[in-house]
Amino acid sequence: DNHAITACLITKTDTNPFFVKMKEGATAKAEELGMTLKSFAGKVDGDHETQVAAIETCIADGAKGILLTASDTSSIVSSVQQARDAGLVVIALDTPLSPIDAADATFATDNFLAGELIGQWAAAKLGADAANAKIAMLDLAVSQPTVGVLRDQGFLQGFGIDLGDPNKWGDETDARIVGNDVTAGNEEGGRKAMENLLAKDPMINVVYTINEPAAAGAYEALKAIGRENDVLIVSVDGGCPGVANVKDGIIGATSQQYPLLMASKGVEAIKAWAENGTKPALTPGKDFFDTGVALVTDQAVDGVESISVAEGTERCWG
Amino acid sequence: MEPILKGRGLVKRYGRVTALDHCDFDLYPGEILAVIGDNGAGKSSLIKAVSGAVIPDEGDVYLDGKKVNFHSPIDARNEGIETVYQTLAMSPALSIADNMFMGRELRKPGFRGKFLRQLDRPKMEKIARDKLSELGLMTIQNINQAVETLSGGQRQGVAVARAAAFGSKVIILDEPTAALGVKESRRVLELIQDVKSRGIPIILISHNMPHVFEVADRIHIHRLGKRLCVIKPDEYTMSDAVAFMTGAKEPPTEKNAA
Amino acid sequence: MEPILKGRGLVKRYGRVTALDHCDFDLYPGEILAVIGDNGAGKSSLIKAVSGAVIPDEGDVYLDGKKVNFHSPIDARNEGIETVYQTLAMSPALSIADNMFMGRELRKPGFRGKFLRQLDRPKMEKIARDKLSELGLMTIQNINQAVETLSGGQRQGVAVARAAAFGSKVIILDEPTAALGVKESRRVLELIQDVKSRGIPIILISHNMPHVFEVADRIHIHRLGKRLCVIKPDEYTMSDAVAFMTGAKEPPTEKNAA
Amino acid sequence: MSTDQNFETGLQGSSNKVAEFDNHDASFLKRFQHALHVTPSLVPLIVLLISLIIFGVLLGSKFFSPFALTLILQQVAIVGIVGAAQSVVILTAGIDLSVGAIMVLSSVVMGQFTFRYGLPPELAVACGLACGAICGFINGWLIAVMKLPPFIVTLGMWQIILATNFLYSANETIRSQDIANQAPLLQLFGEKIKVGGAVFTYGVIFLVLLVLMLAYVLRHTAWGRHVYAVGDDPEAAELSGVNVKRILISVYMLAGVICAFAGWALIGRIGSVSPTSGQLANIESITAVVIGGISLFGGRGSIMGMFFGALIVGVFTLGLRLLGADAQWTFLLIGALIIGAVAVDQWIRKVSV
Amino acid sequence: MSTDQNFETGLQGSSNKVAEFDNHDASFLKRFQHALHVTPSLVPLIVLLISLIIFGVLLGSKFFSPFALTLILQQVAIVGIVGAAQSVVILTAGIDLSVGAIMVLSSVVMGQFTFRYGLPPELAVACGLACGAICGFINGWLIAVMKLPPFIVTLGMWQIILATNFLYSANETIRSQDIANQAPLLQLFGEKIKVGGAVFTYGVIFLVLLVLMLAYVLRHTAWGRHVYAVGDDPEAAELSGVNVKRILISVYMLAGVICAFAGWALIGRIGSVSPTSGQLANIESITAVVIGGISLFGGRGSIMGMFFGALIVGVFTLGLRLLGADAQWTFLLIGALIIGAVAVDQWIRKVSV
Ligand SMILES: Nc1ncnc2c1ncn2[C@@H]1O[C@H](COP(=O)(O)OP(=O)(O)OP(=O)(O)O)[C@@H](O)[C@H]1O
Ligand SMILES: Nc1ncnc2c1ncn2[C@@H]1O[C@H](COP(=O)(O)OP(=O)(O)OP(=O)(O)O)[C@@H](O)[C@H]1O
Ligand SMILES: [Mg+2]
Ligand SMILES: [Mg+2]
Repeated sequence: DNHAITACLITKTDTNPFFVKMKEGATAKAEELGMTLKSFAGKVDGDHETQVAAIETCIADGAKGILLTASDTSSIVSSVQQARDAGLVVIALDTPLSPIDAADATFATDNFLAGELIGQWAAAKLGADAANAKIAMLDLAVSQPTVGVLRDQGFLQGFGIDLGDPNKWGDETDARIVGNDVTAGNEEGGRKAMENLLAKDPMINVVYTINEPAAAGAYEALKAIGRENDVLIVSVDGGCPGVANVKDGIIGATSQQYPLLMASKGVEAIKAWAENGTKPALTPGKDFFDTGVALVTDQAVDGVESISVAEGTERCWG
Repeated sequence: MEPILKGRGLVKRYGRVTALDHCDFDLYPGEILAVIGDNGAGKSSLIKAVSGAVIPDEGDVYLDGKKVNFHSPIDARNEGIETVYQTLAMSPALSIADNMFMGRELRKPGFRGKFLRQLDRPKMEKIARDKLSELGLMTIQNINQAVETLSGGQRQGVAVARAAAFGSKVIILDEPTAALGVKESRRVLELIQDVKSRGIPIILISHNMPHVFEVADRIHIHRLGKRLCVIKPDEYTMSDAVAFMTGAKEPPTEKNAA
Repeated sequence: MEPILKGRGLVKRYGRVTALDHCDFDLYPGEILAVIGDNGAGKSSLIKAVSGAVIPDEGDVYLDGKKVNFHSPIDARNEGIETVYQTLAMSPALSIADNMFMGRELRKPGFRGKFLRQLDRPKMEKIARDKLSELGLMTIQNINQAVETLSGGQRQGVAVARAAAFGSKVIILDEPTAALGVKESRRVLELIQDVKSRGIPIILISHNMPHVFEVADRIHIHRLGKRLCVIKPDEYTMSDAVAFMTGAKEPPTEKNAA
Repeated sequence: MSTDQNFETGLQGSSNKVAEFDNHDASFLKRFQHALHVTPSLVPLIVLLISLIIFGVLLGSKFFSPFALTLILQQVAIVGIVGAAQSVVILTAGIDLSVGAIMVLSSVVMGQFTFRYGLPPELAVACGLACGAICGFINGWLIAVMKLPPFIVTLGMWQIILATNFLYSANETIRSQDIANQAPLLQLFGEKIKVGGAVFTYGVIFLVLLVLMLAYVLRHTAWGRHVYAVGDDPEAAELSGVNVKRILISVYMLAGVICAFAGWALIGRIGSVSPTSGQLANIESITAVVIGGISLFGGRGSIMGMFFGALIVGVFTLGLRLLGADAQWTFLLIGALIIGAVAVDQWIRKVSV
Repeated sequence: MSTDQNFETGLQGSSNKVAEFDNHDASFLKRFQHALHVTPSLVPLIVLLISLIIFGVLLGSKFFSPFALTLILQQVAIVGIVGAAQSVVILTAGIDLSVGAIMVLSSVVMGQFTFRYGLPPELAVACGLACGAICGFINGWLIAVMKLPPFIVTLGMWQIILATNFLYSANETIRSQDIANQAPLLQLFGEKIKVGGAVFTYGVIFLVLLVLMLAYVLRHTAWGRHVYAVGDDPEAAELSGVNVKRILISVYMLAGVICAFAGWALIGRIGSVSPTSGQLANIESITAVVIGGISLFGGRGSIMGMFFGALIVGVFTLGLRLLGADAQWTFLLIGALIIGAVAVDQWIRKVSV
């Protein structure tokens, strides 16, 4: 029976469109290759206990391999080891584990790089005004899950702001940062956080957002006070609604990632492992397989590589 | 004569405890029937079974000769059976007036009542105050007081006033004077006579023998979950009644003596 | 003689309602003091104030001539004052034995009691059953029944049995026979006499005049939140007492007549 | 009259007057205390005013501007509407953990019925409201008829509705621009009325009207009194003639419909239809209810209190952010201030008895 | 004896026997019903066994293996321990929303005290346990002495403790390898005992012992009886001589300490110390408690019931996953099964009265 090979996909949540698409991609690929795919997810971002339970379930289920986007990159390591000991191949998707070689392979985008690109873009776009920019940072959650920290710190690095401790956000002292607030990564939170920061300083002109839904919410708040046209919103993800928002000028630029690619590569790798025990190759020069990140904007700036909205729309994922 | 309210072979068990053990029961039109018995004999269980508050495990209840199946006290109330339960059944946080009119609130006349469904508070409060005055419950200082702030006796007074005001076919009183003072008890007894004179039959559960012998037309003696016998107060003495109900004496043989 | 329990100028207000209005109170050693009064006169409030269940707004309580400040009923209990409240104060979901020994549980002897702190259930159950039998509460079928499944009267019996078993200095009974049957009431009265013969004074609140006049040494008549007068049962008739307490007659002028 | 009763002759001529005592309540303070006692929602109102004043003093015009103050109203609009649903449920001694899920599912239904099936927006909105009513009915039926505990029923329904929401919507967001172009009705509650610097959205106005209406219904109709009676003691309510089942089902259905309105208002607020919204609506609505002085054990409290409770949280959140507390510290201080607000509430109540 | 009482002469010779009725309870079914009635925790046990059997039939040896069955135990260990704390609190008619936060903070304290300040692990663990006790004490003090509602107190404390946790830990995860090298004591509860295919961690064993001990204490000591009395009716308990304040404070402190143990066990389970753990502990522990038949209104239920409740959820979760339901379908079905389990429970109870 072809469906004898079972693979597991464990994502951080299954409510974020990013992971939904990743799952769709994996399911489609598994179908194509005649494998069985079982998917699991944490209930909220940062919920790694559910991920531990999911790994255990996969072992009990006799799966051949696990695709994992870890909520806590170091906590999960001992469970991953348990799975590998049981003969499963474990591939980290999107987020590398720490240490990175705790997984058999990593297919990822660099979240820090994604942040850095939009930071550089925003700085270049402002030009000389970047020195007196007023920046709003719309982050994910007070628990500071890694992905949020990486994107946030990447943005600041790209913008040219001293990071303080690169493992946490909110400890920067640069006066250009008006404040950090949390959005839960959705529109509602985005709007509320933006309103709070606007009440603090109505002259904010750069808005970093953790993802595109938060950016859409922030835009609503700006629109409500009539400042939607003089504020630069940048974001990360590259989902189809997000890219459409870039096209409509709601978001200035977004860093696009490729979850479908990660997922299909991952499924192929598990099949290879199950059939002849080969492990996937890495991108030359890196300790992981880079599925890439691209800056999507129609307002390209010098010194930051970007793709057009048209191209971004072609490659968007949901 | 046909009983207005009749129970046959009523059984109610609570786990291992048998509260009603094939109990029969008859209430005739226009009479005051007293129910007496030891604590735990099953008197409250009996009246709960005939008023819809518990559904008996076995046995039937007949109203006006027709078998009835009460699924809730509301069914019984709709048939005109009004009950004062021993636990009084009031909402502690609501006011006296709210409690008296619970489930039968009065609405304002005209538009406000019909479309806004607004309650006619002044009217309900006035009626409530009148009913309480009839019972001589003068120590209630504020008709909008929450019931939980009333003294035990005051609370009982409110419950009795409610039943007397609204009962149209049968009124059941489970120890209505237990917590009442001398003056208030007297008023309740007068009220009972009064209700009877309006032609409405009453079931009165009480441990107060003088009261029972004063007002009852017939006395149902309850023992160990069933009807032991029914006596007339003028044919037996109080001390006989006490002897029957506590098992000190054998009851008269013809069970339905009276 | 010095009163064993004394209250002076006690005031308790509930919002707009004045339950105690500068009330005085005296209980002498070895006596049975009855407290009578209309519903809502403030009798329960009075005994709550002297037993620590409510803290009076003004006024002082003296025990054995010394001023005491009870902050909770536990303080009063530790001084040997045991009270049956009108609301009975029982935990409905717990068993009869658990309720009787609440706060003074017996532990197994030896290691299991000392280190594992294990309760001595068989002993507590035996004592509980004995105490209830003394009161003639024979209809209780199962000593491990939850209190919520008892009939109203059975519940009251349990509360009275608890107070009688543990009171060492003063026993306060707030309407202990309100829900009791004839037999059970008689047992409670006997029990009261019994406790008195052990030298323990008793405060008895009751609306039952025959009972009051039968057992009381002195009668404290309460009206509108204060002590109206104190009478001796052999100097006045029941009808006088009722007239005083309802305001039909002026009380004897020397307030501390008795 | 039997001889046993002869002591009752003493009753002749007994007083028939209502008991009266000196009225100690003359002073202003006493009258104030009494007012607090009979109108419990005054207490959260006072806490609200005090916190407004404190933040006003600390922050000056930044906070005391019509803009900032109406911003608070906008920010609490959704929580307030959901809180109104939650209040009615909690008054019956229940709890509704599914409010947030019902809200989101209803908004998704409104959006998807318009965009996926091409229904006219009016009809799609009606379907969304019906969806809320159905969810509420299921809750109510399980609680009233099957006699299951509300906590468990709504916990289960929360998971069921939320999962349905994700499965049905396939996690797709409908963008604000598309809605504005094709079905502006969905964004109705986002419309604004400006009065000077003050900005009132239709959502805010809806919230205020809803609270006023519910306050009226709960206080002045038989249904409202029955809700309190059921929350107080359902057995006593049943025995004294309340149709407890009918009341419970109607309460949960009403809550469902109000949540659906909240879903509609949510579209107005965030512009788009997003299946990931509303994850905090449960805890926030319950917080508002409890800070507002409604007892979780049912039967006590008023809906106005909930409204003030929601505003207290809104004021604290915005005020702290403006004072410069960072997100984590704000989180911490709001925790402390929740406890503080309720402590003040308890204290005022105690003084006022 | 006064003449008024002469009717009491009728008492002479009255029966002194205890009331007796025919014993209808002879049949097996009746005796079974009676057993259910007096031992309420049998009901969740039965639901548990039934669900085990159903999944066993559907999944065969994949599910009915010692490995899978003990895996369920491991997966519910943390929830079970926290649920034990939650049970004791809920028995007093309270609720503790801060259990998850206390658990995480305690584990962070254990980790950071070892690694940041270099304390010996024994001492760091003791500090972690003390941290739990302190958090519990604050909860208890606010509830018992300040008389604030438990829901609000622990909601506020939840936010405070969680924010403290994030601020203090600076979001640093302490890696499993480091702990294994330098302070293996922290991972104690992760140690395994293998019996055939069955794997028991020390955490699982601790859970079982904890539940047995609490069951004993609640049933057979005065303190345990007082906990029930306080939950039943705190006023009556106070009037009948229970020191309600002392009981409440001790209950919340005990809950805090148990949560700290859960934090220790958590390190054993996930290997590392991660400040983002435990976000679902509240809702999961409450679910276990309520499925286990403990009333949220206090005073009724047993800790064994909670244990079975936690296992029921564990069995459903693993069983559904193995059946191939994806995450959202699993949530949906677990939602339905939560309601179903409680419905069965109610039904059995009704039959058994
Ligand atoms: N809900 C219940 N659950 C279990 N047992 C009950 C329940 N209600 C009553 N019983 C039992 O049924 C028996 C009869 O109770 P019932 O209340 O009918 O007595 P009663 O005659 O009204 O007594 P009283 O004069 O004291 O009110 C008692 O033994 C009581 O313990
Ligand atoms: N907790 C309370 N809150 C408000 N008012 C109260 C409270 N307790 C008692 N009262 C009021 O105080 C007055 C005295 O009540 P109390 O219970 O002391 O009367 P009582 O003499 O014991 O009456 P009864 O004979 O009916 O038991 C009553 O008017 C009552 O309404
Ligand atoms: Mg009775
Ligand atoms: Mg009283």
